Amino acid sequence: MRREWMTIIEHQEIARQTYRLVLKGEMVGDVSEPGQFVHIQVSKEYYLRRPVSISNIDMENKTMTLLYKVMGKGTDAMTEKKVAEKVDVLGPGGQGFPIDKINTKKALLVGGGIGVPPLYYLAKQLEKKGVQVTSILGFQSAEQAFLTDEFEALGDVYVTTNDGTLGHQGLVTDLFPYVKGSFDTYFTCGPTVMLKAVTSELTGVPGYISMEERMGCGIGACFACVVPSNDEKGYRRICCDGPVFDAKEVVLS
Amino acid sequence: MRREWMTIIEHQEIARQTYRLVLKGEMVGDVSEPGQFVHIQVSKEYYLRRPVSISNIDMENKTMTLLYKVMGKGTDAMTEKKVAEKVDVLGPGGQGFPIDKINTKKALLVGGGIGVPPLYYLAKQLEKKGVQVTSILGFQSAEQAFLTDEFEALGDVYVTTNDGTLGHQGLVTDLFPYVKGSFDTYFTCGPTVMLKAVTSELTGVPGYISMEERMGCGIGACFACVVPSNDEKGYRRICCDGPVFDAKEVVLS
Amino acid sequence: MNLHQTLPGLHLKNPIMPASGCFGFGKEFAQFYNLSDLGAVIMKAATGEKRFGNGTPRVAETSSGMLNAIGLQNPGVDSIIKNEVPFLQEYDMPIMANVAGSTVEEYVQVAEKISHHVNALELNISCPNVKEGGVQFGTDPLLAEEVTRKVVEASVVPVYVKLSPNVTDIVSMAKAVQAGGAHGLTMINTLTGMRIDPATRKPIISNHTGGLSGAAIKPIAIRMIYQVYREIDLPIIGMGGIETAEDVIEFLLAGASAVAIGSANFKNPIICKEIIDELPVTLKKFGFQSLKGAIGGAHHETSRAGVFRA
Amino acid sequence: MNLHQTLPGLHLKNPIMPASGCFGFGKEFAQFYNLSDLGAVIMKAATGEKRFGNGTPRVAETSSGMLNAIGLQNPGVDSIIKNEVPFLQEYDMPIMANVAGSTVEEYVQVAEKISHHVNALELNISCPNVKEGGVQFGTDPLLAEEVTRKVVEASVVPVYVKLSPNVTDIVSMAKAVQAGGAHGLTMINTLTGMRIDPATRKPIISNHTGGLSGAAIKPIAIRMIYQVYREIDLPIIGMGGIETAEDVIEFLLAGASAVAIGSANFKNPIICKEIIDELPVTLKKFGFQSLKGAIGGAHHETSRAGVFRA
Ligand SMILES: Cc1cc2nc3c(=O)[nH]c(=O)nc-3n(C[C@H](O)[C@H](O)[C@H](O)COP(=O)(O)OP(=O)(O)OC[C@H]3O[C@@H](n4cnc5c(N)ncnc54)[C@H](O)[C@@H]3O)c2cc1C
Ligand SMILES: Cc1cc2nc3c(=O)[nH]c(=O)nc-3n(C[C@H](O)[C@H](O)[C@H](O)COP(=O)(O)OP(=O)(O)OC[C@H]3O[C@@H](n4cnc5c(N)ncnc54)[C@H](O)[C@@H]3O)c2cc1C
Ligand SMILES: Cc1cc2nc3c(=O)[nH]c(=O)nc-3n(C[C@H](O)[C@H](O)[C@H](O)COP(=O)(O)O)c2cc1C
Ligand SMILES: Cc1cc2nc3c(=O)[nH]c(=O)nc-3n(C[C@H](O)[C@H](O)[C@H](O)COP(=O)(O)O)c2cc1C
Ligand code: FES
Ligand code: FES
Repeated sequence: MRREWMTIIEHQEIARQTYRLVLKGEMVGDVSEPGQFVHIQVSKEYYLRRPVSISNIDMENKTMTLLYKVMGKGTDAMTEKKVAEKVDVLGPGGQGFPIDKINTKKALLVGGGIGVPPLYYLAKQLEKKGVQVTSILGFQSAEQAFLTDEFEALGDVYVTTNDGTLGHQGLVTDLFPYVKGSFDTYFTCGPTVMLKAVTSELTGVPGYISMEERMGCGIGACFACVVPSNDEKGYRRICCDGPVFDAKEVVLS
Repeated sequence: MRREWMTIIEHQEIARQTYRLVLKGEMVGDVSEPGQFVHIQVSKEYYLRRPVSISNIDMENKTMTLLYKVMGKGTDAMTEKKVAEKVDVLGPGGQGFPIDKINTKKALLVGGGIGVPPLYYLAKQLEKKGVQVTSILGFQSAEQAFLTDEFEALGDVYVTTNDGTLGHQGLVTDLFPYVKGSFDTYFTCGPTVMLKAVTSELTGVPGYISMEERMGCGIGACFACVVPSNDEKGYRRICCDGPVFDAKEVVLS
Repeated sequence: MNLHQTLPGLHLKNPIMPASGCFGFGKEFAQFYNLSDLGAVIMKAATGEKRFGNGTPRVAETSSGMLNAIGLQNPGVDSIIKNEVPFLQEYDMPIMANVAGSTVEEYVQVAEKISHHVNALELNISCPNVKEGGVQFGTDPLLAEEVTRKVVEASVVPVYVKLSPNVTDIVSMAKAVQAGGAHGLTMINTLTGMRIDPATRKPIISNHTGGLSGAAIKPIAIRMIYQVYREIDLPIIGMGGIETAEDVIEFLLAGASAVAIGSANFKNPIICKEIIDELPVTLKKFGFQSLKGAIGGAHHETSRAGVFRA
Repeated sequence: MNLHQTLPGLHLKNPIMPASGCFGFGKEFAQFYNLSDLGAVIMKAATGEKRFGNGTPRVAETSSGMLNAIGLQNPGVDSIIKNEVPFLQEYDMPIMANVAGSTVEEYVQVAEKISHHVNALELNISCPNVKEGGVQFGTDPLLAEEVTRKVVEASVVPVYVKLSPNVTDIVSMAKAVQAGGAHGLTMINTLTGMRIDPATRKPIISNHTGGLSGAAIKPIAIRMIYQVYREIDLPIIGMGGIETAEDVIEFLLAGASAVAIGSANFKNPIICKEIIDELPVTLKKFGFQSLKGAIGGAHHETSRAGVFRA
């Protein structure tokens, strides 16, 4: 992990209140797995860093793509950063989806809202390994949807929206009947309520979930970001033991 | 007085760690006297505003010129502002040199360091009124000197530096013998120790001094910026009763 | 949205007022907006005689805040009644007088005189910047109760006691002044702090210590108001670091019935007016039907509805 | 410049160390720089048994600071001795153990065990984030004196007591722990604060209140160290909002003999190392000939020379 002032190569709104930020720097070479994140200092005005998942990597050009949604003051201030400015980034952090350690032939990816970005780099890496990828992407509405075309290029894609303005109206789990049999492992990222729904419907299937929690250090030292675990140790730190966990490892609350 | 986001028209270093900042806005029309100041919010990172004297006014183009020296964190951060950016300015504040209320034919201006800027607009206004202007400008060294040419254009100028790299080596008061008889009123701005030296050497001559103190509100409400006065009231507020005072009005400590 | 709020002695058209010492006696701010737009005005502290206050520098900047040690400079209660109150009375909003002193007798004397000219008193037992009196009344429950009782007796209008945050147990201080007969609380005053200049090697503030205010102290104010609201049934006027309408809602949720804005007036002299204008919009944005629906809301975790108080 | 400093139990090559709870047990930071560069390390709190700590969220952002309510999560003293201390012992710097507990007995038990493996103890009687124990020892002088005395008796290394700023009178707390036999003081721990989210209408931190740290509290830390240095002859390790070498000098001038850096490690994991590198340059810039020349300098207004302590 390193702290680096990375250069903004691209920065634009790609959906309502959702931005693509492309950063260039040496840190890109350190990224080992899809699902890792970076910890961004927006400005001196915001005391804590903001964790954002890595959505794509271009090793050759040393760039990483982040997709973020404006959720509060820090992400709102981030939108004002301009191309060529530098940003204080700490990363890459945490354990991603362990695609090199597991044996999957057919993967189901389930993403909700701003949980979709890390699944994109995952989908790309899986496809590269010859894994068949099926994705279910859930958004609030059509104007908040993004990356659907990019996922299409990598496999079957099912889209749901809360209001029905794109794809199926309803929840990502509504579509599980349609994808039955098309996967041996699932990978999911999104709001905790979605993670709970997904894991409880897919018990029995090996699965990996990416979690969120408010962070202090982002490197494993402060114990701000813990989640209870199903073992004697009793906890995992999301920033360094996660954010990706085996679905059976942690207790969702 | 108003609060306005003024636009930076020009911003450059004119002497060592000393910058000229030209701001455009409606506030310019409110300036009534030389010696008034503006109160600048450098950024959200700095809680208090910074008082800076108005060094020149261009009523036609609605611009005001400020000259400031980097003295700490706020003025240092100010140097990073770029042309076309906007700055949060409160002003114009305070009472300036009361040139319309007094009768002077020959004026002596004594400025020390970053006390020189407000005297420039004063010199211009005096000259316009047909007053003969003699100036003594003191700096630490040649590389920290500024505005000397501009003062030359308005009358006799004597320069002193602490290290003798420009003009006379020594203090502004060293030059008083040379200007004897060439003034009926004096106007001075600079560090308190200089103000004390000047006023105590020129007792008997009508004089006006411009003072500095740390400010809270900058508009007269908080009583942060008081100076003891020689009357029953017992004090003056520098931000609104001053910064310019009759030399006999206040007690320098 | 109806922002009206009625507290002892105060009919507020909205819950926003400038905090004592940060607004002088209003004149300077009257050039920026119509003071009648304010919920109320809290005047700068009044003492029995005129006071010059502390030496300068009296303020210092800190991260997200400032220190001040003005030292209660004011022209004295008689002069305030004669020269300052009439100006404020021309506007259509209630006036609170901030009452200070070095002895119980002085507090009583000031309260007696000025209470005839204002709508409520704010009893300042929490100024950390004067040698005698002031803060020790605000850190010792017995003294606090006594001075409150005497001032309540002397005053013809309701008395709000301004609590100091420089205490181990804010609830016991609030209980003490309640026992003394306080009609309400204002909280918090500043936290005692210091800055030292590495260049001069001395405290920046001439008085050495000063009171810390501004956004830096907001979490402490919120915590104290939350604690006091749970235990004591008195209306609270909250303050400490308010800069936005969202901040106001945070104070309301913690249990404040109205709020005061202090140092933020120095950053932006129009801040009170701006927040008054934004408050209905921001309340609506967060789903509140009324001002009162927000008050104490953080204490009722299972329901989305706030409780009413005062 | 010689940055060496000797304090009870601690031979510091420089006066900079990470503060307890902000550096874990060092492992995470070892990837950024060589821990041997540090003056010392203060470990995360140890309790008698393993503790899971509070629910999440455990942190919240504030203006120039943060709230935390970790709740002393730790693997328990035995596990720390077995699994964490050996890693730190591989580096060339003294180790302080932060000792916490819910009862005097637990404090004593932890101190007894861990003092055999470290250079000094930091007795944490000031954690505001646990229900039992912790902060009440740090706000009541009699309890503070008692637990200090028992821990000093039980420990084979010097004991520094960590003071809570949530008190009316910091000097009397310092006197109490001095009477209990403390060898030094560390100050300050966090101030109890709260943030409420207008969207959820609840306190952001699951524990409701949390400890406020960061630049926001620096003026309070400086004030308290300044007050304690005048009255009590014990070395002080200062902390609270340090982010730069200039901040360190401010703490030294107030009376700290060394300093600890807490939450700033989260903004910049290399901060301790950077400040160690900058400190000699910054001391020189402000005309100090030595580290010790700065300590307590603000108390000697007429002379430019500091006094030596420890
Ligand atoms: C491992 C991880 C990966 C993430 N990846 C992405 C991503 O790719 N794209 C994206 O848009 N968002 C992502 N998030 C969520 C993102 O971190 C928050 O939306 C963001 O921190 C909100 O900051 P703010 O300043 O807008 O909100 P504020 O409410 O102003 O933030 C205040 C504080 O709360 C923290 N906070 C608020 N919401 C969250 C949250 N959901 N998770 C963690 N901390 C939070 C902030 O970091 C900050 O410290 C991720 C979170 C985690 C933990
Ligand atoms: C009426 C008036 C007019 C001034 N005009 C000019 C000018 O034209 N050009 C110029 O370069 N400087 C001028 N100054 C001084 C200028 O305000 C300070 O140099 C500046 O505020 C320092 O800010 P800083 O952030 O660099 O220092 P910091 O030390 O970081 O400032 C910390 C705090 O102290 C205050 N402060 C520090 N020094 C002074 C000072 N000398 N006077 C008042 N407040 C101070 C700052 O405003 C700030 O609130 C003037 C001051 C006053 C009172
Ligand atoms: C410059 C200044 C002067 C103050 N004077 C007084 C005063 O005279 N009486 C008083 O009760 N409080 C006084 N206060 C405290 C404020 O009224 C308020 O309680 C405190 O500043 C916290 O609010 P804020 O963070 O919004 O400033 C003063 C504060 C400042 C900054
Ligand atoms: C996340 C976090 C955890 C902390 N844990 C402890 C602890 O276990 N024991 C302790 O004595 N202090 C603890 N503290 C307090 C710090 O050691 C320090 O006293 C305080 O944060 C002030 O310093 P700072 O402003 O540099 O952070 C903790 C602080 C933070 C922010
Ligand atoms: S954020 Fe500090 S341990 Fe995870
Ligand atoms: S700065 Fe507030 S009265 Fe002058």
